[in-house]
Amino acid sequence: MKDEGMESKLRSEAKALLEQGKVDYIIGFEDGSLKFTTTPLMTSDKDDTSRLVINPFIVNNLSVFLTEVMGRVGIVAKGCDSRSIVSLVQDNKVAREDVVILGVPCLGIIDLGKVEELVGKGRDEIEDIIRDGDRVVIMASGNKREFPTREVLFDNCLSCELPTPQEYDILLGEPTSLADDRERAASQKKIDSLRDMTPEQRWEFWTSEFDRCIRCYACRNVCPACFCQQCFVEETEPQWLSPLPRWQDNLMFQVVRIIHVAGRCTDCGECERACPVNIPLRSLTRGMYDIVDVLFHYRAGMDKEAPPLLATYEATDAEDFIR
Amino acid sequence: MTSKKKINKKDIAKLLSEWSQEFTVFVPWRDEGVAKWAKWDGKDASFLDWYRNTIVPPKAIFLPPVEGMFSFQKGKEGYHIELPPSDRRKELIFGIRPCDAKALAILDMIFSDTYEDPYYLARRKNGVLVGLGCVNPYDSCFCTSLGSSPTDSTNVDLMLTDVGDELLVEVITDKGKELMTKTSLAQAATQADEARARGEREVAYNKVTRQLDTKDIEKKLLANFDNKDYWEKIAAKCISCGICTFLCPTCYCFDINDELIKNQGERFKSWDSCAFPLYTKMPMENPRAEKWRRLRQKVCHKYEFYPINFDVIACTGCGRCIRLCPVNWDITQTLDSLPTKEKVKLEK
Amino acid sequence: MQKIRVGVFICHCGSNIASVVNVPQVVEYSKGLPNVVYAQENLYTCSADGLRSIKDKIEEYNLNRVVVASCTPRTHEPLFRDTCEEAGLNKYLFEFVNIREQCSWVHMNIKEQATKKAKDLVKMGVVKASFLEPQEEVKVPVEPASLVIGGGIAGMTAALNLANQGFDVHLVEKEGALGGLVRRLYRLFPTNEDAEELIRPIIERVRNHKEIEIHMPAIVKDVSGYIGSFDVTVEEGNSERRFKVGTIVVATGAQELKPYHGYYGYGAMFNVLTQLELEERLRRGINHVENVVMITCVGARIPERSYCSVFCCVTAIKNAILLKENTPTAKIYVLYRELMAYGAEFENYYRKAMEVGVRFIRCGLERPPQIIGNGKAAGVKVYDELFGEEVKLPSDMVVLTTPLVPYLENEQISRMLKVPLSEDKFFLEAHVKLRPVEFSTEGIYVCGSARWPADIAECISQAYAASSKAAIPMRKGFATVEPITSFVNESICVGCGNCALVCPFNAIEVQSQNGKRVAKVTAVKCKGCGGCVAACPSGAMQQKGFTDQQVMGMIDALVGRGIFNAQLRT
Amino acid sequence: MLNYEPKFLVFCCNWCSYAGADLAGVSRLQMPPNFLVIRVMCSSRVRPEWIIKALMSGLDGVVVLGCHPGDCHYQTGNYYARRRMAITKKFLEYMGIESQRVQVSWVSASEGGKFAEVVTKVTKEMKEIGPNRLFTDERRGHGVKTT
Repeated sequence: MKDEGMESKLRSEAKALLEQGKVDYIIGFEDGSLKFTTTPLMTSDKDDTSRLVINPFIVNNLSVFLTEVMGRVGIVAKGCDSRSIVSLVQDNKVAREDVVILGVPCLGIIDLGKVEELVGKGRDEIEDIIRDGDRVVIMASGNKREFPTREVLFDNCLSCELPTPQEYDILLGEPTSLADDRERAASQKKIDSLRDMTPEQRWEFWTSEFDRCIRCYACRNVCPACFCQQCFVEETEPQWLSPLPRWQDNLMFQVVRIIHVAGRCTDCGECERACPVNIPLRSLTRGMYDIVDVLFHYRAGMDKEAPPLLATYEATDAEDFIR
Repeated sequence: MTSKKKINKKDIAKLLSEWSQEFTVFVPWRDEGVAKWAKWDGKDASFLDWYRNTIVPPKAIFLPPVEGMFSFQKGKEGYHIELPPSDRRKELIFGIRPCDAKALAILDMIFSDTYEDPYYLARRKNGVLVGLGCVNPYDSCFCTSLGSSPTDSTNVDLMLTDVGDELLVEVITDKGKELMTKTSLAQAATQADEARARGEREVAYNKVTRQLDTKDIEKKLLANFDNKDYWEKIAAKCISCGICTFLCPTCYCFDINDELIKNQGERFKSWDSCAFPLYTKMPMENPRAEKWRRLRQKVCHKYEFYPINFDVIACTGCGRCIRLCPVNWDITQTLDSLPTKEKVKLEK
Repeated sequence: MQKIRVGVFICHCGSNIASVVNVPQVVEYSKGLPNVVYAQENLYTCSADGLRSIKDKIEEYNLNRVVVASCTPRTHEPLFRDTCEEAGLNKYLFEFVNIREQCSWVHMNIKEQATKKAKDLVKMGVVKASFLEPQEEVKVPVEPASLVIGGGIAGMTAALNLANQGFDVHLVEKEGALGGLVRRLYRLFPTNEDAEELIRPIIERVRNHKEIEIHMPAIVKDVSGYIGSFDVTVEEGNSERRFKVGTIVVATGAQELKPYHGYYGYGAMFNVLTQLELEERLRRGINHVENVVMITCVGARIPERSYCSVFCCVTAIKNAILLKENTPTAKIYVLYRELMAYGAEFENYYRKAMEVGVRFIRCGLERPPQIIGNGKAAGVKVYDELFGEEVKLPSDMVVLTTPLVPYLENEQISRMLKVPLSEDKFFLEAHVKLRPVEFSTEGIYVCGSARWPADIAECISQAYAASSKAAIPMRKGFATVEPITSFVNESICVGCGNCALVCPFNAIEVQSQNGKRVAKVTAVKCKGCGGCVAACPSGAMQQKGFTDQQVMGMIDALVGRGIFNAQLRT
Repeated sequence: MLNYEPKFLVFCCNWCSYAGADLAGVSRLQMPPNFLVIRVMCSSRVRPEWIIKALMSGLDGVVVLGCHPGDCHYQTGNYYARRRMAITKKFLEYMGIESQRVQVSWVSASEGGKFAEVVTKVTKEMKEIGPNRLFTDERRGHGVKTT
């Protein structure tokens, strides 16, 4: 189930980086405490590098930790994560020279929610998940079932524009290819259905989704683009939003958050994955991502020299919305 | 013959209908795939097929995420305060898991300690808990390490155990006894039923594989309280979100806010979390500005302060914090890795 | 914290406001607003009486915030601020509410709704005032040197006035000679004195003045900075000169409109010329001309150029008289649409023209004069509106009276100095009546035809006005920067530097401080656009006088929430 | 909804649009009274949060007015405003908020007529779409569905 080649390369490279004093920390993944999970590993101890793993369950965007650690860091980054790092460099939150990017050419991350739904079993009731190219075999209650891999990958992986990091120092494997059109279409299903709705229906949809929100802020806290020390939602003079978890405030919190991360959001999908109450946040973030792309031909985290989206302009920027 | 009763699973909808005459019945419900507690819709009892436990714990019924405390209005003679109507409906929680029932018992201690919280206690007083033993605990569950079990009936009024097509009914409290008088659907259980129930209990108990050694845990924590290195290390991957606290069945922290519109206002209580830096923010400084201090607070609150002050660990092993954590931070791992006395380094 | 005590003054503005808005009602309403301890109405708040009432009430009621609801802050804010200051109140504790331009004047027929709106506006103003903080103005030293752009009559007059007061003057002229348009004129109305006689001594004085440095031919390539210290780059031939000045006078003038080919025969018929071309011919000496037709408002007061260039009629009158003097037998017709000969002097001049035999024929835009001829204008057909018949006039010469039009360079200068142009592309001063030769941007002034077509007398008086205004800060030695600058809450600044990127004035720098990157604002450089505030993702940047709290307070007030908050604040 | 009387904010930059609004007044151009002007120094000062707060608070819409491109008193402010407003407006539309509720226009100091025209048209449009969905009275005391 593991990618042995990449994993052993990662372990030796990470160890060497620490040994040679090139980095103070390694941020990577180790096996999690539950089946089919991984957990972030942050260490300065070279012996810990033997615990580093690479597998289809390395969900987290580890760049969120870059703004916390001091010193130089070696970080494991999938394509989307590497874009977040670039975006942080653009915003001066990370100095490129302080980061050694251990790039993971990514084949997509498995969405356990989709797996659970496909086999009708909980994650912990599943015996094994084996990915073999574009097929995936799932063993549950002694039954073996096979599905196309695309059916178990996260939506954002299906439309990934950069599976292999463009910005890296060490690439841990052979570059992987882009998602095909069919996969891309599948990833847009939720968004397309939203676009087909009338404004009233869309509004209804979102208000009911955000009625569930408990304001745990996991979406914000897993997001590398949310790098503020104090979030606007915590401001009291003026108080932008009520801290009470009610749909208007919940929804508007997310709307403002997404406006704030416009041009920084790399569609890594972490907000949606972290949400404990299944709010389809990626349908919102991707909506903004597409707006930014269409209006300004700008995709976050692609060019570390570029100024942040809203700190620059073109005289020829779109004017069609101006009356 | 035994004094115990049983109810056929097919009759559950009928049973709930009967109880609905007097109670507002809450059952596990799936809202866009999110299991939570909701008012029973009057027909659907299919939760028996899928329900393992809810994501949002039943504490949300007694301690809602948002609750109006009172409204107030400024008049010429100062403020006029109006309390919400006190006649609360009676609520029946059908299918509460032993871990969550135990959590409510723990919350009772807090809300009836030096300050008696009228909002919470009124609901608890009128509420009835019908427990349902687990047959399929999660790999993240560890209730057995905390003196409980997947079929523990201690903290409910009525306990149900799955024995195949039927649910075995045990009356635990007077409230439960009274509840059974309101239905004629129950039949007498047989010795075989009881034997089967015992067997199911044992099977369920053994399915809980996660273990935590809680012996002297409060002392170990106390010894490590100032061990900054340790806390920093275990907090490194924490993202300071509110999932583990909001969705913890024993976390009860709340915030109070006034909402003002025109000359009227309303005071609200809403869930708060010690994971947020804002929680302890004061005008000049924040004693828990760093996340390791906040995480330490969370762990110590449950495993140190509670045992010392209330003689019980404020964790029931429901495993939600482990299952739902976006970075798989695992409290059992944390506690297992507590340094022993000799290794403790003190915070400077 | 001191309790907030707001005083509200609602202006009738004679009947301008009071005829629409029920002022007494608004006053009563204001009294019920939070923090308001006093409210009154004034017939004219800006009158001596009105201003005195503000001062008196500040003292009597111990007011610490003042709200005036009247006209527009763009004109009267400085006046009321100064009044507050005279009464010992920090002048930035004053808030202006516009209930005239944006209320009574635009809702004249819906009085009830206008009154309701005025109440809303006053409420917003009161809440904003409650959130205002006292501010200190930043003083900046002013370089005792001035840049005068344009070496025509206006520019030279301004330069001389400043130089005579001892200030260094950099005079930039784009052409190879000083004198501008006047240099090309023959004689001047209404005295008929020689233009040369007027301009030559002025040029001489400018050239010989030791305080004036002439850059010629040269253009101003770049200006940066702010009042007191503008950094100027002048391109003179192949070299660039850089210097610092405290103030700038724009005196770039304007040019005579050259009609396009064929317009009234111009360019297609050799004997059709403009007034300026005629002047040049007159200066060289002109032979006997028997039949002359002059047409006024050629290319002016038409849909695409609707303004009146003011003095061209008198120019036509003057040249008609000169031609008549040159050829007493000449038949001279002036075809006019309306005749602009204002004031007793010009009126007499007009009468004199009629006395010497110049004939005036009124025509209209619907049936404009037609030039007859091929290669040469042989005659002009015109519909005489007074007689109601078409007449045909013979012509040896047709003179087109065209308006002054702005130079194309105005656009570039406007962008460079960040000063506005009018719709007609002339420079637009801060206010036609109240701040006529100043721009809204501090330290930059305008005079002459750059501002609007002006005759020589006007150019000179405007030049004195503009240069006198420019002399004020230079004589004082300092200017004050309005404290609407941005400032940083360093504790929540994340050092991303987005603010610095959007600042057009390089006023923000991200610096390392105790191992943390934070933005620092140089207040003197900040012009208070507030762009950095909106660009700041974390809310660390704020703008004095336009804080989020103030703006949100206004919104809350409108929907009835902030009222309470403002109360709690006291 | 034509008898509905909306209330909306107009953020005007000090140098162009506020002056344009003043000019509309000086020219006695008559317009509906449903708008309230808030003066800012530059359109680039307008934060998307203001717009959202206004809509949440129960106002029916927000109009942001600035100088024409190239005419900004601060050279480039309106270019930044244009980007910021573009994403804000488009995203709110994507959420299901009517596009008429957030409007952006350029009004110069000499365009009193355009100011009147924009305000009049926006008023008409907001009457047509009726009250703002984002604000409802259920907001007060409304809990989550669990309870």
